[in-house]
Amino acid sequence: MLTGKKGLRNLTAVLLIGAAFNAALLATRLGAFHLPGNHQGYAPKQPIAYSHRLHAGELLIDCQYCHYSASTSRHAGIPAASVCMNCHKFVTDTLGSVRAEDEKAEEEGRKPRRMVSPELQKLYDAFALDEEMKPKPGEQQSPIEWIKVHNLPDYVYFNHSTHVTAGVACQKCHGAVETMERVSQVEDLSMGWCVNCHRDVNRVGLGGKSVDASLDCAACHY
Amino acid sequence: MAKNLISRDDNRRFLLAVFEREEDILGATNAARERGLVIADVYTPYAIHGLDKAMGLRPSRLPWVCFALGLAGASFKVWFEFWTSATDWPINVGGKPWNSLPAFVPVTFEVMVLFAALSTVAVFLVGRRLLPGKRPRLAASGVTDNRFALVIEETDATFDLGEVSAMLRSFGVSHLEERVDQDLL
Amino acid sequence: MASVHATISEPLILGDKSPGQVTDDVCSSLERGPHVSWWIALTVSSSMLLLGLVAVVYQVLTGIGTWGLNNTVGWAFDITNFVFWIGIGHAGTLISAVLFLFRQKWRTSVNRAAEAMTIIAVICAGIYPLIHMGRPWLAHWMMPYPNTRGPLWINFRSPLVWDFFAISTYFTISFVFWYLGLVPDLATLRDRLARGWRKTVAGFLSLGWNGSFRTWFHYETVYLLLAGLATPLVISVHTIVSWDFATSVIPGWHTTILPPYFVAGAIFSGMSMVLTLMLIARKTMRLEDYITERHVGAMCKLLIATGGMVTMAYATEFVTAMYSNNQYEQFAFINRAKGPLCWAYWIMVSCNVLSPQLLWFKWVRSNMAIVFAVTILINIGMWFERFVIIVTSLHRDYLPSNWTGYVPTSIEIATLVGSFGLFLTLFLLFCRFVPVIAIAEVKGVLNHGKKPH
Amino acid sequence: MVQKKPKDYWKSLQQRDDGTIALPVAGDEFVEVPQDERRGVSRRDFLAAAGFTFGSMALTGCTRAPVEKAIPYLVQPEAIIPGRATYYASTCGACSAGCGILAKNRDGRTIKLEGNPDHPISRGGLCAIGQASVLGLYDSNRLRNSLHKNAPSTWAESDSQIAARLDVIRSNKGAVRVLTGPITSPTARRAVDSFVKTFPDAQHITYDVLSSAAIVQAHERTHERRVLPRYRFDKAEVIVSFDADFLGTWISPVAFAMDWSAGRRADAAPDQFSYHAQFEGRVSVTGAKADRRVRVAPGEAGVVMSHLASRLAQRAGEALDTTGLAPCPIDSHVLDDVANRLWHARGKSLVVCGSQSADEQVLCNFLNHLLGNYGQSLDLEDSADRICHDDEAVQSLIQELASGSVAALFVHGVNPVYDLPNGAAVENAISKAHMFVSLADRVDETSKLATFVCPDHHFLEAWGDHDVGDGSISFFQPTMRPLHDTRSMLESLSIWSGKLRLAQDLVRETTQGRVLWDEAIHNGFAKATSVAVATASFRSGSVKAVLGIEQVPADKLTLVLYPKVSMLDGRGASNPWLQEMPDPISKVVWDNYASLSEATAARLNVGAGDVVRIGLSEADGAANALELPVLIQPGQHDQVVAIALGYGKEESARFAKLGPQWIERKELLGENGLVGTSAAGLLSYRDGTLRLSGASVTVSATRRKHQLACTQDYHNIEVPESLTVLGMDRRRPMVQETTLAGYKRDGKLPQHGHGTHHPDLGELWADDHKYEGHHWGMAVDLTACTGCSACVVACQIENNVPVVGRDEVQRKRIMHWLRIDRYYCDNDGDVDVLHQPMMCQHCDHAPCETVCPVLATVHGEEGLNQQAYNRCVGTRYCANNCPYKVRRFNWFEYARDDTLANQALNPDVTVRSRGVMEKCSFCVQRIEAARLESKQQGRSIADGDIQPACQQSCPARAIVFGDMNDPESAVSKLMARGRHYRLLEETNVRPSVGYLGLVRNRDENKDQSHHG
Repeated sequence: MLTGKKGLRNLTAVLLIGAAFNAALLATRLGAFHLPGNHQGYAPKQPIAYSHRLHAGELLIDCQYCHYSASTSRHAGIPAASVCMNCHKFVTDTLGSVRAEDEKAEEEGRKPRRMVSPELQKLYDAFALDEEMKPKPGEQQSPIEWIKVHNLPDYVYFNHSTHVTAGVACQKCHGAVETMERVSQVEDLSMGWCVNCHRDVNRVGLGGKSVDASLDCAACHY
Repeated sequence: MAKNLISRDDNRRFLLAVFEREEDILGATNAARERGLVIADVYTPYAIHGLDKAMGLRPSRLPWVCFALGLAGASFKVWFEFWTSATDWPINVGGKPWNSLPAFVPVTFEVMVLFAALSTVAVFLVGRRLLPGKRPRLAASGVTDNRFALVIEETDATFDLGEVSAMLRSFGVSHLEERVDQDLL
Repeated sequence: MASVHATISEPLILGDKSPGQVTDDVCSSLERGPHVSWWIALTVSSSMLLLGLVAVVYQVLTGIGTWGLNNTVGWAFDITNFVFWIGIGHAGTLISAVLFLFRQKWRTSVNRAAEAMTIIAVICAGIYPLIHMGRPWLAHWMMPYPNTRGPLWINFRSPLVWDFFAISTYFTISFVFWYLGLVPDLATLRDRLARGWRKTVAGFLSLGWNGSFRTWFHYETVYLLLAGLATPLVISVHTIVSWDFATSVIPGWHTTILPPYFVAGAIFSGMSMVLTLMLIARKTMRLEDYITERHVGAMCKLLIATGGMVTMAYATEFVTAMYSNNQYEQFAFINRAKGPLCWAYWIMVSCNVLSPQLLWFKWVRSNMAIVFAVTILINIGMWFERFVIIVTSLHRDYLPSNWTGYVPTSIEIATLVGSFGLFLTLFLLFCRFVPVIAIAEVKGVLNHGKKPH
Repeated sequence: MVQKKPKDYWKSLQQRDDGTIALPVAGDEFVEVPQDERRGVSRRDFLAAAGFTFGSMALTGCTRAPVEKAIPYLVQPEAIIPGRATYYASTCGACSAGCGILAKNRDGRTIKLEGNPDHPISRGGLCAIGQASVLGLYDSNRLRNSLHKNAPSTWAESDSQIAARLDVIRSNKGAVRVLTGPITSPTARRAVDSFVKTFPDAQHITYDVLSSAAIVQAHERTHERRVLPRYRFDKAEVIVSFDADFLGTWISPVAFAMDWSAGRRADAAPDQFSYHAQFEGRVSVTGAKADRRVRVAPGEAGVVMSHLASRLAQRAGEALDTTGLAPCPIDSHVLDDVANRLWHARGKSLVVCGSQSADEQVLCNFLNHLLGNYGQSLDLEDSADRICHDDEAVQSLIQELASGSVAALFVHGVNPVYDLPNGAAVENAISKAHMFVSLADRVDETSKLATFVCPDHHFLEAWGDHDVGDGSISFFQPTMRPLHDTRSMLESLSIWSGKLRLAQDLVRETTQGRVLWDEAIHNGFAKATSVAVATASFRSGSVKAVLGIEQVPADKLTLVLYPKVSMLDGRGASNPWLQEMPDPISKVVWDNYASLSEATAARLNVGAGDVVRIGLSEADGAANALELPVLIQPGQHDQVVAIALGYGKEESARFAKLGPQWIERKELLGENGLVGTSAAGLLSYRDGTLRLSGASVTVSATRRKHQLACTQDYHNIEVPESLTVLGMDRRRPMVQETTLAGYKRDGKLPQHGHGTHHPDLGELWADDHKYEGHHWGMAVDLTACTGCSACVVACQIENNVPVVGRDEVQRKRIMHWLRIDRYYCDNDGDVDVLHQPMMCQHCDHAPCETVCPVLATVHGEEGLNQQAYNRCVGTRYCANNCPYKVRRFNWFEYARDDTLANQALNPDVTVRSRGVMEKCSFCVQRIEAARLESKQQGRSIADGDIQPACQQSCPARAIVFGDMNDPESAVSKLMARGRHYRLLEETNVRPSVGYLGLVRNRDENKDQSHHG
């Protein structure tokens, strides 16, 4: 007869725990609900292992040197291969390997060969250039197909130039790209995230000056 | 509310009387209470009117639970609606004011009813230990069909079995039985 | 005292039954293998359901365009059916709750079936708001839950949100109410049976009920409380449904009379549906002793009363419109009676206003065939009432350039058929597996074993 | 996105590395077709089928979008900033009017045409056909390379073969014939001439079905000058038009509409409001706007003009021999009235005539001469070298061809097999040509017969010029790199003449030394020559009255073939935007039809949608008989049956699968497998010229029916009499109109209907939502609006509005955000036609917003009624609750399978998916763009910075958008006017769109009689 009572209590307990567990599960599910196109931590492999850490981090090249249209256009712009060539017409490999080759050549008493790193080779292949940086006859130039990392859903209108001119730092949305070997999506780029930022800057201003970041739906959705 | 008259120590004795007719159980219960006998419980297939008085039960306090929780639900909802519409993100909807209280009433009402009803039922079920799959202990066969059972606790030596049985017989008891420490609830 | 009432008036249950007999009568019909007619009925209804299912799936996969709607008439069959089924549902709550509060003991024979009907009807109704959405897979956006859209909640000013809360609450409460009433009967069922799956299920669901009067005592209180809550609820639900229209700006919708009008209409249609089902159950399940002519008579009187209210509402609408001296209002109502969809209007009037008048005569009330026919007519009429309110108001509103017509497509009709299929299927299952009569409550109103005062 | 583009498109771009505009070598990340959440659709459907809510939430969370690539340029061009549009000034080649355009090029794709505000002709307006012509670029029917015997060929191949054959022809003096449409380009003229000169026996023949040749001929007779006068409707105080649809299709409608509306300013002094009388048989948009419309059958027009002429001649003291003149077919008081008004406005009036009969045109000239209008409201300062279309030449060419004596036939810009009557004979004749070279850009009825098809560029890809006539030249420049392997007609001809000259050079050469090239190309036009002001004297001798009325037998009707605003001669037939543009008068889409007056239809015992058989009375009639559904046209002459040209083109067969496919769908195409039926068979030659109207035809009922797809079910502004009660106002106050006299007197509009009688409406929550910043609003002037529907198409292009097809329109599900409501209204016996542009009114107390459960449509800080498509769940409650019914629902996933046509989508506007609501957004993308620009320039948005697509394209300048908070803004000023009203004001929804009442130049009593 005691068992009867105990069984009863156990049952109650089980039911309560179950309910709590389901609630928790539900909560996490709701939390995990993504808008389409929201992929935090997305870090695809790029056709050329371009390192932002090296270029933006160490060499301190300004973001907008390559992403030239960020301040003037809706799109930040993926740099044309010609932009890379501004430097890489001359810089074809790491300083280390070039020096090594020079020494080696000196020992062997020959002219040092031009060293080309495998990644940069892909760039030159895109232009169909030979070792002497001359176009290879009869070869088709082919553009570099980068993989887009930060994708907003198509029903969201985002304009880089508005934000750049307003003084929003690139890192605010893209994270510390200058520290990344391969770029990954840091923020979740969800609507809530955008809206909260807009409210914050309306409250505290941006870079000292007050801004008017619209909270209208039609600021982004049309 | 769910006070259990039967304490859990052993060697307690009960008298179980089974009746066939509604009027008999009513009469017997009345008589038993008048004699100051301790009525453990009565088992009936349906709610017999007047039996609560016969047993001398105090009115249920469930209405208070119902009221309190209904109120709680309503006030939560009205706050929530105000918070979402006027505080968290005030959006101009058809030129209506941020705090459109009249428009919040219907949902508030529904939520109040929901809270009140569900909580009352929950409290009742838990209170009366009515839970899915629980194995019932029947005082006597047919108490959920057509028979009525009166269970009297034999409290102390002053309890005169013969006299009580005689009284019960006068109400046309169909079956009389003594039980020891019957777990009835 | 109840017993007094029972003795001085003619008995509610015929043939001075004992509790035992009641149990036998009700439960035996469940334990008996289903009658062949039941199988036939089930086949028919479930194939109707299947048809509806196919239609809905096709519609959801292809688009709302598979319905006959257009830019002007955005709602038609969908919301008509929704309101219709909700209305049906209301009678159940009314009988079980309101009549309980009024101590109408005759209700005991019918309330179980009525409540079941409520639940089933609300299920049928609930499907429509869901499938009428352009993107039903996003229906959960109607709920205020934390999400990645940040502080974007829902619009508590929208009658559709009110609807959402009203309907879900209504369903929950009705279900709890129904189940609570079922518990003692399940116990009875459980204790009758020696073994078998019925016993197991009944045993699990009967919550260990053992007939303790202490439990009965609180049970009665809870039941009373629920009845007390359900009564305003049932009124609020249809009021809110009516606000879907009353709060709009469309002539014919935008009118303050709608809430009482809708509630009356709901009770009217619900009652007639209950009666329809009762008459069927009475015949097929041999429950003449429980559902007596007296019950039928009482229901008929209710029909006359509520029918009167509805008639009143129809008349009032016209007076208000004519008195308004607003050309749009006036036109909206003339257009109902004389416009391109006037046939719907006149079906509505003849079914809802004229046919109930038959019930004034006692010989009609005691002729089950005629009563049955009348209830069917009322069911049809009340469906058209909603159709008239929704479609004829929409199809010709302010700008003549927007005036269009409306023709349902095969998909819509199939969906309507399907919802009746669902309703009947579920009701048939109910009749088979659940005591259709509230055993414990009926026992309470027996004269048997009561001391004649 | 990127991978959605057809590969061949990009290959063809790669192959070309020359060209004038820097373009992506291999496309770039920004050449995006907006897709909404279309990627998820299949997933959605699965979920939908599987069951809803939480399952979907969980799954949506887990799904990943497919990899998106970002393909940048290889070499960055200077001119282009990805994501920013470039505008190129050019000229519209959709018709021969030559309006100026600014072509919006976004990331290498031309996606929108806007009117060029500085252009001498169009001054900023652009008609529907012009707007829609951008889709012609991405027309998948266009040829992607040259053809030889209908098999793909290379240019080198075709050229060598053609050249070889031409050499032979040159040597043995074979006959070479060049058949073209009207050529308004000096360079093209030079090219053709020099090409023709290279042959011993060569001729250049032109024709134009919608020719205004008669006018030129008439002036040759009356002024000895081959000119097309320049009409100045803004200078005319009295305008009398004999069947000239100058606001719709006649010569240069955009320019005329602009002048005409400029001359009708109700709020200025009354003398600035012209009186416009229209004599016509059918109902044209011009007639719809007229202050007085007089029904005159084509056969009677000449006599009416003669009567008018004799009346005026008497006063002017000039002679006109009217002996034997038939009695005036119309009420002579009307004619007296018109004559009086004309006479009192001598030198400030204008008479125009749309007839193709030179005699009638001569009468028209005579009238203008009598009134001294030459040099005033119309002048002969025409620098253009007008070809006189000689239809006889065309006929003789066909005979010549049939005889098989033509060695080489070159056809450009025309489709004779389709255009000309008796197409079978023409086809047969053409196929007899030894070599037939077509320069058509597609395979059509004619070019399918060609030995070689050498496709010309689309005009947006080509260099060219257009002689405006006032001495200035309007230039075409490529607005994007040619999509396909096509070649400019100029270059083709030069190659076949022996030496390749680049089109650019040829064009430049034409105006060498006369214009500053760079400036000219930048502006799109330039003043090239000053026109010789030689006001030729009028030769009265040339005038003779048209005496007799062409009697039509009792069992016959007079045929009126007319160019439809959206189709003209059929050049719009392969353009879904134009096919789905409702006709301004009949509101019918995707079909042509036989318009009959109510009385005539009753007489023939046919109703709307009944198919009738129409045959010419001539012998060949039977052959050319055609069958068309009937449309009952109020206000049409009882003697007339009117049919639109331009339908039943073979290429319209492509629309077979357009629109949603589902079990109850009805076919889009007619029984002939085409859209509509060609009426070319009913064209007739009369005294040598091809006539659109005047022929008498038999009309007989058939048993069949053909339901027309009309965007409007009910057509009257008054509710049916049967549905009214005593004292109830039948007229709905949607379009409020008054007469000039009445308006001058009261300075306000007469009240219509109880609807508008209401106390001043207060605001319950006045302080809750103030619009401190801008408060956008729009004013629509119903007096100016001609219903031409340019705005409708402009809106559709700008906002990616889907084309839904005939069946959906029939189900009243057209998607146009901006529609033009058309009402008929009885005007003692006659019928008035009222037009009212209707778009989202952006109510400040928007009923739609309150009822949306999920906050998908809410109000913006600047008074915009916003619609967030991606939030919408599609309950349609908002649409139900919209008093204007301007909301549009995506009933289906409206297909966008034509990936080439998708190139024309506006990347700044979301493409809506199935199940969501959409509507006019006041072109919010343009507002946001302007805001951004002003922010970056650190200034505030100035009035006029923002022009919605509709306003931009409106030739009559009827739509004005602006900030209602700025009292100085144009829109505020308009809203301050006496005839300003807001629709359904009494519902207190507070619309942000206002209407300026329709004012007609009529006298008071008329006013009373029809609003009483």
